[in-house]
Amino acid sequence: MKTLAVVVTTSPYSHLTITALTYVEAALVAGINVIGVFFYQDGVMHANEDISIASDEYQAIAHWQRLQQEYQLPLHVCITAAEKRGIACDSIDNEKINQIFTVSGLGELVELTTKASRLVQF
Amino acid sequence: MKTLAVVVTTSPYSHLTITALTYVEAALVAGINVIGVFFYQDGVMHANEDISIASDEYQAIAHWQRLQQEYQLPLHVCITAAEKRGIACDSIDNEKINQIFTVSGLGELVELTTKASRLVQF
Amino acid sequence: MSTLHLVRQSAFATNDFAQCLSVLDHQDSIVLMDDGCYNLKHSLMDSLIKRVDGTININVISSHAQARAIETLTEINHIEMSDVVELTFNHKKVITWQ
Amino acid sequence: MSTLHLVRQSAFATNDFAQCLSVLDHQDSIVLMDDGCYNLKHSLMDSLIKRVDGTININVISSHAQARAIETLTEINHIEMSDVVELTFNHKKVITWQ
Amino acid sequence: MTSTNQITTPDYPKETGLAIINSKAPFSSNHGKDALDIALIFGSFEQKVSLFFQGDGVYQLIADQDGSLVSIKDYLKTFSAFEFYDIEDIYVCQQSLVNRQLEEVFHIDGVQVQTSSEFSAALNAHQHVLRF
Amino acid sequence: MTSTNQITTPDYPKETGLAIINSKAPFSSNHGKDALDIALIFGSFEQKVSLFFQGDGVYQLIADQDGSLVSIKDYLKTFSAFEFYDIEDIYVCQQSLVNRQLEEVFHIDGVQVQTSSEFSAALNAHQHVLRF
Repeated sequence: MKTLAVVVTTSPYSHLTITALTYVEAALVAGINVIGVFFYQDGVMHANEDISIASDEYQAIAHWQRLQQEYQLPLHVCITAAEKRGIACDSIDNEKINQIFTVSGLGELVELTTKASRLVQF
Repeated sequence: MKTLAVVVTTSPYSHLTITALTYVEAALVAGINVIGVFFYQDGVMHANEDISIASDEYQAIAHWQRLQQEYQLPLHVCITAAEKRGIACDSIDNEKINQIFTVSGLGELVELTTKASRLVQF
Repeated sequence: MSTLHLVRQSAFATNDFAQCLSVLDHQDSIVLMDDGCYNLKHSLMDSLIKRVDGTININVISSHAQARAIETLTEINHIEMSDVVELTFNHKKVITWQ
Repeated sequence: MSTLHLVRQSAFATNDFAQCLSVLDHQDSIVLMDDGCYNLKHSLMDSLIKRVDGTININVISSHAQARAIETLTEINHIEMSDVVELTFNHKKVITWQ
Repeated sequence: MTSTNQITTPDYPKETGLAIINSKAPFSSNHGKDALDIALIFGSFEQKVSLFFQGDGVYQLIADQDGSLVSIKDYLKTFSAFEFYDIEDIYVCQQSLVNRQLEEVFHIDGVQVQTSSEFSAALNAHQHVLRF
Repeated sequence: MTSTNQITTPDYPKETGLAIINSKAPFSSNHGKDALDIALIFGSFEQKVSLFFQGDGVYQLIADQDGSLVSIKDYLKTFSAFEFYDIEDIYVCQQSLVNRQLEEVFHIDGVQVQTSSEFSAALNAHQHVLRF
């Protein structure tokens, strides 16, 4: 079984994220089992509910949401990196975290890395 | 009259911001009239109320606040750059904006630039 | 095959591509993507093409090069993102140079 | 005096210091700060010191170099941040290379 | 003393306006767009602003680019508004073009290709400089 | 067919664990700290993790640094915990040291200085690679 884990370190308003998204979608379309995407460093900005990307720009977050729903793709956001960037994770309702993301620790990255046959970073 | 305007483009958790702060404080101590600091690009992350910097790390935001209070230093945050980074500015109470910052447009940068005898970017 | 190298930065701006080349093995493959496409015109690429004498598989993502108006070289394979996925599993591991 | 150049990046990692040197005027001054301190050991610095023959004022922020355990050169002035403020107003403008 | 001061006064005109140096390629970061936003605001306030392209920044000027191929909204198209905003001084570093094997074919008119010393002199004619 | 397959099987052991390449200097970005956090988590889960230092990343290993002089909490001190976490394989690129005129004096023990081909071979012994 071809299993893939992906680490994303670029923000939703970075054009580099488009490449990551295109790659992950191509993997899913090819039938690869993408066991999870782990958002780290500035990648955690994706989980900020209040991000407003201009309507004529690439809608990175909406595209991740589409992949998450179509393919049940797990999206993990690193809690330490998120708090550092003002995305509050400590309240019970996590009201500032976009609900398509699972709040995870770095332990989740260990889990993904040991399970995946390939790990790719963007 | 020596007047200085400063542009800060690095985030509160970037070590590069310490250099900017040290410079601005040295200017104030030297009696320079610092007419304003304009936070642009990732610099606007300073205005996010929810940023939590670990207690043993450099407290960039607290230091800006100290300078603002001791020297009545105007701190401007660029609204477009802030919204892009999920720091909501459109509500009347601006509840996510740290109150030491004035929400400004790029027009404020024009004003600072034309008034200042020196413009320094960090 | 050994390692797949994803090169995303301009060698005219940063030292990352040079670092990639210093660990490159003769079984490895390279994919130029994003600003890595600019490296097609860099002297490091000329040296690489001469040095490897065809043993290293060098690829560029067509749309990324075309968006930047970069003419590509005949020694380079033009690929799509689906090919990058295939290369990912044709190699033992992936290193991203960004 | 003309322009004050604040150099904040390592020339071993990025091309920015080279760009700074290409616009450097003989009346200008340089301050190495942050990772710019690493440039003390770069060949571009050797060439610069030879080229300018003492006409360019080259400075490094002592604490920034010392934090990085970089030995500085005798041709370079060791300064503090208050000196950078003074240099700001001794020159007509400031360019930050970051 | 007065005459001595006059002799040392530089013979170039007093520096005015803002110079913006663009040093990043167009499609991988937001620096080019962030610099453009500043340039257009200065233009709309009728303040002098000039644009300089150096290093990988010269890629912002190259003809026949198409961001839509990589799903990027192409801010480079907005460069055609420079004339409307009276942004007339657009300088590009010749050496940066040569290093990158780029021809002097740009997607806007009026770009001035300059040697390093010309580029440096043009920069010096401005009061303030920002670099992105 | 079976024998042919066996002949092409590489003679190095099966790749295991994670290699982390550090490519950034310590005090101007958070990359070094972000990489360290991953290394320590892998260590605490008893997963094999090795650290590679290349390019400006080699500055992270140099002796006698002191972040406190520039008000930076010095994460480099945490490198001394590697032994506790059974992180034993620490490789540094010799060429990167030479280019930067750095001596082979480090603030932790057990650093292996390697030629480019040794460095490359050590990387190849790992199943996954992240770079910061």
